[in-house]
Amino acid sequence: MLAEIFLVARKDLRVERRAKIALGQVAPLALLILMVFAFALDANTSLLERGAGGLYWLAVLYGGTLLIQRSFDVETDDGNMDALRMSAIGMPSLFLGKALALFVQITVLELILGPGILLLYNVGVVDWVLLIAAAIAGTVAFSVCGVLWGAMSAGLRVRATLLPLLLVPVLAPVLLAGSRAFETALGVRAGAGWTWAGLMFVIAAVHTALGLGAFGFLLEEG
Amino acid sequence: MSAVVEFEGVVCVAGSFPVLTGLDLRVDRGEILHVQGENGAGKTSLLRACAGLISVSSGKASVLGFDMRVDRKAPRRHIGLLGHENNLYRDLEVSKHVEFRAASVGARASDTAAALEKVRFPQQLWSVPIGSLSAGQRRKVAIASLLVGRPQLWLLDEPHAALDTESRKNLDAILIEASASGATIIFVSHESPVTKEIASRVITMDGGRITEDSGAG
Amino acid sequence: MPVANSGAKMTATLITRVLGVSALAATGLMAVLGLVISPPDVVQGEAVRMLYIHVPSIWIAYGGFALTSISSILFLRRSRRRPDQGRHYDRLAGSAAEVGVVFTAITLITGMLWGKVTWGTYWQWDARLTTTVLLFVTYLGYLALRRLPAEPAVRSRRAAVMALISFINVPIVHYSVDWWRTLHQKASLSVGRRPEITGEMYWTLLYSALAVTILATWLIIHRYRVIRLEELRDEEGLEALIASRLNKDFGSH
Amino acid sequence: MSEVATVVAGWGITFVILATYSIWVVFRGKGIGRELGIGETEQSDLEKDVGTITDS
Repeated sequence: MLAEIFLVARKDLRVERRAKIALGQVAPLALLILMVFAFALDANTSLLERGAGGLYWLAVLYGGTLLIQRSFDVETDDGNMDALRMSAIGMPSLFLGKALALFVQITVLELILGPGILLLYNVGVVDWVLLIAAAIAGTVAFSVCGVLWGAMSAGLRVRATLLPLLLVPVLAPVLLAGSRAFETALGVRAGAGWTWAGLMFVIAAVHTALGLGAFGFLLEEG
Repeated sequence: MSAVVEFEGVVCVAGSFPVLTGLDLRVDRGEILHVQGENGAGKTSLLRACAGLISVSSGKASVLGFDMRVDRKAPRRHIGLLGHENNLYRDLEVSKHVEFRAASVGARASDTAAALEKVRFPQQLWSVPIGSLSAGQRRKVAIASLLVGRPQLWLLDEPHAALDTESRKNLDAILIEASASGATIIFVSHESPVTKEIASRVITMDGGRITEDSGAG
Repeated sequence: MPVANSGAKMTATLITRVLGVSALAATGLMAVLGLVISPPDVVQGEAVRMLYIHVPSIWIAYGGFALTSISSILFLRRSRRRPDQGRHYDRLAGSAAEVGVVFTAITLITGMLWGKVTWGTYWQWDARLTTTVLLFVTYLGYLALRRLPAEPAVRSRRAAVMALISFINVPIVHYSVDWWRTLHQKASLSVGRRPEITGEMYWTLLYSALAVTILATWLIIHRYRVIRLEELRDEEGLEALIASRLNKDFGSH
Repeated sequence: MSEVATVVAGWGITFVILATYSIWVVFRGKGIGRELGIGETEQSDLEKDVGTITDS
């Protein structure tokens, strides 16, 4: 199973390395969004500083949604889903493999957005460990939920609008927890940063368990 | 001889359209079956029903000894399906793609080179992304991706499409060799000239059923 | 199972007629009890009458969504091997979710009006409100998924998985939002949202819950039948298609 | 808004929503039933049901 997971993840990442959608298009777009937030808040430094955590996760949500979409467009393109269905790869492995690939891609996106908020919003980190733990927890939750809901809308004509509609309510607690944990890590609000990070891990774990059981139902046709 | 495909009164429905309307078919091991018929006769649906990709609404169906009404996923890993589409990742290099397909059916990735050579895919293009290949070359990669998994049942939809005469002959040779080593082949094709001689049996479909069968006597 | 009859008698039966009449009588009495007979509250005054629709509505909504999830699990179990099995669970899931969404909307609207008179504001980022609005959006998405043009078997299966995950997500959403508010705005939560309920008010609330339950049951049964009728309409077209294809064969051979 | 007006608005909106939804469900069922040519004998019952709900 581990071999299958890595097989799928490696394939997805190799496709991404060739196509350069995440680095070439999604990351610049997410950075642009960070800038537009500054316009919207009229470059009010104290507002930007306090909102940095939330704006960061909103940008991740936006970029992540595009990456999730892309992850399944690759599979529905040219009938590749059929080949996956006909293969010996188990559905739980496919689920975890695609989630792993998505995790790597969103991490790259965050590595670009992170310095972005530090520089553009003029915030400093007071707790690096919490920041990194929260980022990892949030990214795992994003990837796992993303693969589940990406599969839910894969191959449908209206997937471009359906995916965000279904995904955002599910990710709302992750956005909330991520923002609060980051605010603590960035020192703009004293609070239970670690509990929020823990909550994101719990969300990720719950969705992983659900995904392992339910993923096969989502990709079967007829 | 053992039956690889055994269909009795099979009805399949796609969306709200009946694609197979009470189809009877028995295909034995080692046969090369040529399916022909007009557009919309149900040829592609027959292949997809054999692959377990569409569910059988009524009738009896078994493929490679598995009852398709009980578990249509069971025989899949022993089946090679090539549809209209090539099932290729455009952004992957040719050899990486074939390696992935090999690994995904549990075959050895090291057979990749042999498979690509067998379909006579030019070696200088092995590390080129699939997106930059011509239609004929993509078809060859698709066939190699199938070949590498050594399926027991081949389901091919217009396998010769986009191939030149030389490559068609080569594909025929590959199919004959596979059949000689015990594989069963069902292929759909409009054009028969090159391929007629390789088929051991020809069936004609219309309206989701078989209307003519050269093997039925 | 709100499906007793099969075949042609799909529109109304004695049971639903009785249910329909009961729903009318019950809601009528509910209006009398809630608006006239029950006394105004000492703290909230007349505004407390909002309680009798607001609270039962959210109970019904939760009940509807629970029913959706249970039916979805049963549907997935039944259709695992045979995609043509367990369709009635799928229909039940769809109708219960739709009724649930209607009652969630009622809860939100009455809640906002009530909030306006008691808190002085339509909206508060209170845990309950936020959770409810997320719930509403989630199940709107579920209904959107059910309406998509796709193959029925695929759509039903995906919808069932979504219902399942969404329902498990409800406590997560609730507790995270709860936490969010309690972590930094302790005071605003203590506004008298849930007064001590006793005597006539207590009985009126219980009675209202019963009345709304009857109405919701009647609605779910009818909605279920409409889904069944829609399917029958599609199937009838399908049989005609099969027949015409077969005739074509017999005609030419 | 006064308390009484709020209560009237809340109950009013609720009943309008429920009545509209009920009528929609019943008439949709009736329409498709007629299309399929079934449930003709039950029509009077349906009308009773419609009456039931609009009256409330």
